[in-house]
Amino acid sequence: MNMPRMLSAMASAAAMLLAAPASAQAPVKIGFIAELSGPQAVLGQDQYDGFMLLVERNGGKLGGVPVQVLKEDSQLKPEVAVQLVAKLIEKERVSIISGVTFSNVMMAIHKPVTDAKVFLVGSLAGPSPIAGAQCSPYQFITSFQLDAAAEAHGRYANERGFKKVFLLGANYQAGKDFLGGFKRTFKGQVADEVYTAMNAPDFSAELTQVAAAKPDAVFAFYPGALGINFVRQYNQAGLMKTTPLLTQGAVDGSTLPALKEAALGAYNGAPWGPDIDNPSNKKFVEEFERKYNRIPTLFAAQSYDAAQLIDSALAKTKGNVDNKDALRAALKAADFASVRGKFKFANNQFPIQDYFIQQVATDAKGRVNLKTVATPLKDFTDDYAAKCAMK
Amino acid sequence: MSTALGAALGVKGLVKRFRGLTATDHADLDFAAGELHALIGPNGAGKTTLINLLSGELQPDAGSITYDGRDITRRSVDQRARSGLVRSYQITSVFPEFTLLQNVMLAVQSLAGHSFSFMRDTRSDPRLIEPALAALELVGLGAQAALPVDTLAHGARRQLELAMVLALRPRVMLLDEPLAGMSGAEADEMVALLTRLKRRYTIVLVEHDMQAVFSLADRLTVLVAGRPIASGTPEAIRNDPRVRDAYLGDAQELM
Amino acid sequence: MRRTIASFGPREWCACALLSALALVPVWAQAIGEPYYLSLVTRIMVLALAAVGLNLVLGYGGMVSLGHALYLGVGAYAVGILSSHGISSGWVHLAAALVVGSAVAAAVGAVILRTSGMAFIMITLAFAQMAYFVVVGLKAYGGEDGLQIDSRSDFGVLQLSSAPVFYYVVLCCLLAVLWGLSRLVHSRFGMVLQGARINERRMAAMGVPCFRYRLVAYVLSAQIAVLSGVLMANLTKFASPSYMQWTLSGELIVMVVLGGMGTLAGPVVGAAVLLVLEEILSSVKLPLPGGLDTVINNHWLAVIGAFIVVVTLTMERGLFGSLRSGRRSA
Amino acid sequence: MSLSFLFVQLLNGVQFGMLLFLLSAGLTLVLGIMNFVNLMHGSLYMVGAYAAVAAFEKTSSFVAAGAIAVSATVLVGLVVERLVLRRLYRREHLAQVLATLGMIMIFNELVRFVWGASAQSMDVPAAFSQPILLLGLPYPSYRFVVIGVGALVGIGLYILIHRTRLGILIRAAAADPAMTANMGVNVRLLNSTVIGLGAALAALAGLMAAPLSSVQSGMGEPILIMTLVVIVTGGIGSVRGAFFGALIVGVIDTLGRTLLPTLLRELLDRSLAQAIGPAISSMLIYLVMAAVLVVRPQGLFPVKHG
Repeated sequence: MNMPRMLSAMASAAAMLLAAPASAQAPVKIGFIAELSGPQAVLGQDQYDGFMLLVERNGGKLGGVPVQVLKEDSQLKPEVAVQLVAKLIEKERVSIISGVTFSNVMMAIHKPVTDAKVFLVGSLAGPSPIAGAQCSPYQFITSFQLDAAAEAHGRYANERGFKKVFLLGANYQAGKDFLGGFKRTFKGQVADEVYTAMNAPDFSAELTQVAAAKPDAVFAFYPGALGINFVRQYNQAGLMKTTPLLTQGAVDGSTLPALKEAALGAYNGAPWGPDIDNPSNKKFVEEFERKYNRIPTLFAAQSYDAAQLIDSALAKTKGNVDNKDALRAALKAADFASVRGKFKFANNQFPIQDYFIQQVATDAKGRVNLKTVATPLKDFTDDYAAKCAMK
Repeated sequence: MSTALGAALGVKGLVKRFRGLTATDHADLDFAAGELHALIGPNGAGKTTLINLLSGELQPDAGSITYDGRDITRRSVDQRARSGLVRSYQITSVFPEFTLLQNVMLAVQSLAGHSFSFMRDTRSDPRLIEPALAALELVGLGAQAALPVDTLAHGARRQLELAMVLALRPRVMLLDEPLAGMSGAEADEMVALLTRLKRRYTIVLVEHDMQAVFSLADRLTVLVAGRPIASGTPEAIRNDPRVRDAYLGDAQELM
Repeated sequence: MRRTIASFGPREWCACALLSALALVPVWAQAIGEPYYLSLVTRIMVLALAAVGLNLVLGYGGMVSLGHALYLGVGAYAVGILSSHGISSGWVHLAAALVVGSAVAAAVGAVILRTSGMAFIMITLAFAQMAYFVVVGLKAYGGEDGLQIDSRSDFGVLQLSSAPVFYYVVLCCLLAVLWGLSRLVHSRFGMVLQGARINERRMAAMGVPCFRYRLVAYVLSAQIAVLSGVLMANLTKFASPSYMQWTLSGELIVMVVLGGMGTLAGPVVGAAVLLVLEEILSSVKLPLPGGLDTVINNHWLAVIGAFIVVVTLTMERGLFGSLRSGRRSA
Repeated sequence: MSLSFLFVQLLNGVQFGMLLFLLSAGLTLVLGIMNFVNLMHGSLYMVGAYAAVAAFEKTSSFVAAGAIAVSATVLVGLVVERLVLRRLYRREHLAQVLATLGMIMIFNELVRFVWGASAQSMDVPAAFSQPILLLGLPYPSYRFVVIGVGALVGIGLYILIHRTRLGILIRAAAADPAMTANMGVNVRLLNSTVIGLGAALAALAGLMAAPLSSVQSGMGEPILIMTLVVIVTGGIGSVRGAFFGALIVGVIDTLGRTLLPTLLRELLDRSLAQAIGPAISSMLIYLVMAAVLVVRPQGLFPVKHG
């Protein structure tokens, strides 16, 4: 490839950038930011599939008006995410941005998006700062604040009468928040509290500590790949049989396909499960499995709800996105049939919802799946809502 | 910066071993100020090792080196070079990506003490260019100053090598086979040049071209297995039986 | 041969075209009503600045640092931490960043410059990783989640909050650094630095202690990276540990080598090509048949990878370096 | 903290070290003999792991999976060598870094394209699925397999390098590549062999790691960094260095992770210890490497040159 050709290639590329339509009034533009490349792509893909399930069912419409969903890959790089947000807002002139996978990306884009009076309908990341002091009227989070799930675990541990629990977590903010949440509600004694480095491939050292401590149960926060490694090695160490494993992120729809039988018996906390019994959820799970032939994950469900939320709001405003107050009121009303059954927004515009404890078991179809075993938190509002100035 | 004038150099009981083999074996030598002193000896006699010890690129296992009356045994290469004890290399060692002028300018620059000048363009700095050109003229490369080194013939590179040494205003020059791989004509030029330079510097010369050595040297020292076996005027060395023995078959080469 | 005749070859034309294009971006973005391109090009220039800094040690000094993101991070967190304590003055931010950055660079450099080759690459990486873990541990400043910055540094009359102003500030920084470098390369210091790369043994034989010159060069290039970090924090109004990740150090190396190391504008070209390509492949719907466009949109990293491989194999001196220069590099 | 606990932790360290050794041994030869910075070694490890998973699903035999994975990865390695790497041997290190970095990106996306984004995994061979009781602590028996394989490879490489003709060549080349080339050795063949050997070892590492950790795109990079740490710590080009380097890094990392936080908790107050403990322990191996390099820039077991 010689230089002139190189240059001409660049030129045409630049031309292509220009070619992108600057103004298209007709459809409502929705930006969808998620991790779509690299190891984390599995999460982002789930979010996108869940969201698009509704959009495509309605023939590219939400609330009866055509929508154009612009998918962007944040690459787990905050600086890139900020760039993409700038593009979506300044270039594409979107009025709603949804998705957002990781909390560091959420923290980076939260201010620019809400400052621009663009609605941020997050369907996964829910870091504590934006649930509390930094909350914004333009944020609507359809997922949950991590601590809530942790507190559900704590309550459940009490219900089960565990006296001594060993805590493990990945060494970053979410990990610390999460173990903190557990300790708030758990009444028993904490055997030990261990934080492990991010992307630690091997947990043998920690698992030996667990075995030595002989706790009644283990509570661990390991998202994604970390979770897979942890649960496998937990099982191989023979601990799954002797010591109940309460986890967050480690055994959910995204990791079970990789874990399979290795995860049987482990517990997970979430505001949604595939077996929750309501018509909306039945429809969602069935359609999702038919369309993508895999079990929908929590992330897919929350994104599906995000789509439903936008759908309901646009229906109320007749597709008018320019009257921000009207649209905000419509979103705040959350007038849709959530896959979780009931769904309301708290003052910090995180959901008020039930939190379930699910155990990994083989379902009717003989697949390794999540089975709801308890509901330790009912109509629960996360603790950070109090710190949020909004009414 | 003392103006270039020879300084005395001497070694006492110098020893250097490489994995058992002794390259320099209790060498005692004196290089008088202003003399051209040649080191000869069969291959592997440890001539280059001695040069490396003198220049500081090797540290001796025992013994001492005195230069201009001071003990410099533990001085680093660059310290010795700054004090005027400068070497050239057997295998040409220059900066191929630069022009001849730049090569020599780099040498001139290192005389100026430090080079922490960040903005002034060296390409228009007479304080660098003039001495550099002078050195190039001296070795007869003035015309090629602007050419990049990699366009240069081998002989010319050897001359450049010498120009860089001269540009450092040395008091003692350690020349490691300056004639190596030169054509007859080139060699003659170089010999003529060295003859011109004699007296103005102390020169320690390692060279295989015996004709050149015997025509140039004020004194010779014969190294065998790292030990100086004889030292004296060309005449004395010629007639020294030990030297004949040492050189055996090479006897003819001596004549 | 006192002065070299500055005749123009493809290389010079390309450089000038690039610079004048950069100068016109805001006007053009205004004209077509696409302020977004302004922030895109701003980001390109900020990273290009860091790459130019790296080029000083990498291209001219021959020191392969796989840890320059460290200094980007120092710059970013200087802004982040100070603003989080209510200190908004840009001059304070800049001063603090440069002081801390230089101190760190001097200390680190004093250690790492004792090694060379592979060991040098790894030890630079090691220090960057350590710094990364330190920042991730800073719970008070957001830890892994990073640190929001309320408003851009306050430089008095220079209203960084205005995108075009910020753009031109970044552009001026880039041009200033490039100009400085163009002087430095031919200065005595520059000659010694390059001499040390080409033939360290001979430099020593001529009485030049290479270590201290390398150290100064390392600190200088770190300061440039720090500056770029300060700008990055202002651009994104965010300071994140990911600015310190080894992957970013790697990307900087890619930019330098891709564009052509040891050439003035090479890193800028490298950064521009890499980031524009990334932008196009990852999100622009290319007119391709058979769903190939979506495949590329999803797997654009592979295309970039292939591009890097091809350029490395076919252009020994990088995109910009391969252009014939009109000037005898004297 | 009981002695048995310490012993088991030590064992964990050794086990982790062995995994690192499998990767380092191959790469250190490539670095030392061919003076070639092959960053895509981690990608070969990933390819090996994916191949193992796929083969295990078909054959459900660990050994068969291993054989297939190794041969498949060696094939991939040789093809890449033929198409790309070979053109880089004469280039400076940076070109090699750049090109192999590009290859990493290609391979990461390739596996994502073929196997999808979600992580894969395979089960521990049935025979080793049950933990055994070790000094009163349950210990996964599979980890003994890892240690065993690592030890075997170590011995095998020792014999290969010190008892065979190829070994003589390898040692010669490691000490002085240019010289060996002049001695009329078929360097091109030697290079392919070394790359192939490296690929085989990487695949073996991938196989052993597959049951322990999630097999997914990008799994090669973190471990690659650790591998490089091992290599420079041990001394580039020295298999002995790779072996001891791997053990040192493995043990230090493991003990650091378990003992350091506990230790800090004794010294500092709990919350502070929890804040800095993990940070320091994740830094530990880098600190060690930096320290080693400052004292001995050639690493702990430098290859004798000349």
